Amino acid sequence: MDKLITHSPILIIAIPLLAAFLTLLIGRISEKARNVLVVVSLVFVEFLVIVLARDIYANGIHIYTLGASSPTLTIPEQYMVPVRIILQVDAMSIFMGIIAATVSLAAAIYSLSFMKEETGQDSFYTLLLLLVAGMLGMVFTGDLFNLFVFLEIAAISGAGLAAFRIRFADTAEGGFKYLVISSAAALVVLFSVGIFYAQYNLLNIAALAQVIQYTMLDKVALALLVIAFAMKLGSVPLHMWVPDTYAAAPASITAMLLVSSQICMYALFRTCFSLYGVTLNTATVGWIVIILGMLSMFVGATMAVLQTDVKRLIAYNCICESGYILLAVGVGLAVLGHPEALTTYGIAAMSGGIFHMINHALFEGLLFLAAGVLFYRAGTRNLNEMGGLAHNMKLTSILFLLGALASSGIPPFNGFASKLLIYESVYQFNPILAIIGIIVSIITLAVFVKAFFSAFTGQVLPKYKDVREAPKLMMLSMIILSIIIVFFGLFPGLIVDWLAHPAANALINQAEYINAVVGG
Amino acid sequence: MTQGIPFNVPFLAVAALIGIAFYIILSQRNLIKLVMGLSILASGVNLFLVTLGYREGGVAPIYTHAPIERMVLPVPQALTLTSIVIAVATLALMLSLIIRIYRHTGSIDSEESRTMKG
Amino acid sequence: MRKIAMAVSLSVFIAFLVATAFLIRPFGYPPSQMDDYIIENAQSETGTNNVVTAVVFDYRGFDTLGEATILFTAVAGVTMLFRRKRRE
Amino acid sequence: MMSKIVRTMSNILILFVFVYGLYIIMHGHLTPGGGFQGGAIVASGVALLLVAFGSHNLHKSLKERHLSILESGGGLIFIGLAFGGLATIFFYNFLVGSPIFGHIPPSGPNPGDIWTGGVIPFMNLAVGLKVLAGFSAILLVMALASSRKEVEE
Repeated sequence: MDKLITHSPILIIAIPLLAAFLTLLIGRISEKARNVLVVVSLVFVEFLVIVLARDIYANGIHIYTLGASSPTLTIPEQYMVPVRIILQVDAMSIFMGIIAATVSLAAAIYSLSFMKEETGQDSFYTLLLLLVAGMLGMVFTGDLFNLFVFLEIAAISGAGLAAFRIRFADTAEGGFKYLVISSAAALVVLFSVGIFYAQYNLLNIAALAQVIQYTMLDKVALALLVIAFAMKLGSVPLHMWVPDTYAAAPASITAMLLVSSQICMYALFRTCFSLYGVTLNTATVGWIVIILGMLSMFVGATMAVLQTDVKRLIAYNCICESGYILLAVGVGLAVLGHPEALTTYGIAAMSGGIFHMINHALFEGLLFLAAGVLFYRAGTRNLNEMGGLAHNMKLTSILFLLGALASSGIPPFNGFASKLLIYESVYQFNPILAIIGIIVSIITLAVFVKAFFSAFTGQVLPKYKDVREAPKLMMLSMIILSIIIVFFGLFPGLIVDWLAHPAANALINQAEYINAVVGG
Repeated sequence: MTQGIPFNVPFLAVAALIGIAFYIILSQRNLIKLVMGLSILASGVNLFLVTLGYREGGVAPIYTHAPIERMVLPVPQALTLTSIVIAVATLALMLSLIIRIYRHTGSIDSEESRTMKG
Repeated sequence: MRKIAMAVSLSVFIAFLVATAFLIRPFGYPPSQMDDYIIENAQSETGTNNVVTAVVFDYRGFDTLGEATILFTAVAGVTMLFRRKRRE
Repeated sequence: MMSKIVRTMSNILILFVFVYGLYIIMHGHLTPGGGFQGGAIVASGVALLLVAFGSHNLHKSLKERHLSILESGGGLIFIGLAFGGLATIFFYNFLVGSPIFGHIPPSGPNPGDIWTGGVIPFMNLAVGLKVLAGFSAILLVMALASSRKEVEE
């Protein structure tokens, strides 16, 4: 068991990779064996993530030096800088790992029945596993170039998956947009990695953080990194790809692409907090992040009102919700240099934002999966063409409503808990921001009420008379997500104390992050 | 900076390549040209990485029959190798997606082939 | 409107690039603490004369695994995009 | 399909291209080159065949299905070698000092010994296999797709 925990960071990344290589081979022999392989490997990853999470919350940061003679030998003997690639898993990373593993597992189970009619499923599951590996690799790595490599893995597999249903006209375009945006963002990231390498001859994040001087070049690199990650996470000035790609992808993949954007958000926070830390002008950068968040909230909410396509509607809502996270963590970043403000409301704001991350992934994932059921059974995504679906799809409509209420911050669901925490702490920073947040939340509620009524209530339209409830496996994955949502909604204090607060502390505590690698 | 501008000419070439690439990406409507822009961007970044490793008077970091022991840095070369393969893989997938778009819409113009509205 | 936004973002980007080119250390004189270790110890630790190969497959082997995976992803993506519509 | 002269010449040249590619792959730990470069050279040989014979003729003898199996195989060998070090740590070079490719070269410039490098020659081979199969598959599939006239949908 000790050995398993020691090696679990690499196993979490390597097992989906291995399974992906095997999927193509096994898929030729038997479809059933392939499905079993996919689900078993994802369940195993989920198990490892939970085991590792328990260890990290108990014992602190986990280090794994690849190719060295011992996992904790980060720096070669009698030398001063790390040479090899180091995986560095702290509370924040494992928090993102939990999100990625859980949503991917639910999405994979959902796909088993959602994609049953499609051809080329071998490629589909291969790409799905590669997307999982890419996301987890981005989260766990402590090396900037390695981050770029996994960013590209996630981008390419995500684009392939978004374009998977080639019989529709819009899918190739959605995938293409995603790929162009991602590869441009990744190349910009690589350019800034080059800038760091030119100055310090280092690629490890912790070792760089120790020596970084915030020269003019570092400022340029920071600006480029913020632009690149903002582009990739779909923050507002650069959000045009989000609805197109999310609407084009299969429902289960959309939920995973959402997590993938969140992981780019994680990369942004990692850059700001762990790489630069207090050396950067925290107030300026914090306000930039806050403004990005406010714009995302506002534009996302107002554009969602105009949508008639249910998946585009949810996609705009995603932009809006990610604005809340940026707002909350931006507040934490803005007060990073002031210990007093940080303890009174900064950490609370960041815990709220981080708690909102997992909530966001869960309820938007649930909404996308429910929208997928609508498309699967009713054959359309247009809300104006739907009506009265609740008569035949009772459970789906309840789950959709649950996700919608959680998203608009109605008690007792999880969205309410995290949004309340965000409002409270942001109010102390700047009351106007909190008030805007509440208004946006009300708009979100209005959007979902409209969507729910037009899709589910009213007379049963004649063409939907024979619509049936969702297949069992799709139902199972949605129920898994909704149980977690309800649980988080009922016991928010527990989750904040156990998961979100340690994660926020891990982001703030830069010294610990650095010490884990270069402290010896 | 101490050696003056002539020493930094390779970096200016990098800046020029990346600038051209961004101009192409932002201004062109033809999808193939867009992909060309991304390809030039990748070349620019690769050139940047590989120039970072050059050491005055160094030889390739290979000990087999090496004439002198002063070698250029090996890590940027490895990074460039990785990034080149990544660029090729992305390029292949992008071109395939363009073929798909062309089959569906009969056009590779980003305004005409648009099937959805913002 | 769109053209102005484009021109502004492009000029900001090019300003960044030119600033980088002028501010960066002189060409040909890199700091090399990490690479010197690799150049000195690659032979004894990995047994390869070719230091670049030692970096690619040993010191940064995980990157190479990722790179091979990307190629695999691209092949899976391309074959998936041009798959036959129905199974025979 | 090109003229007879081109086809004959490419039939002869292809042997040299393949041998050269394999040489680059196998000497990756001694001389410039390695799995990626050698694999790309072999794949360029496949590109030559593709140009000379046309994608449909080539597709009769070279199926992308087989290429993708070859590629998965290469990937599996590579990740398997990485897993092989798991007794110590992932990616640990467990063959250095052992009888197989385990020699350690003298420090400093030397003429080179093929029996060195530990797992690196095997990794070169695996990556070479993977790259040649991967690039060939991409080339073949894209050439077939762009030459296919009928629209499927």
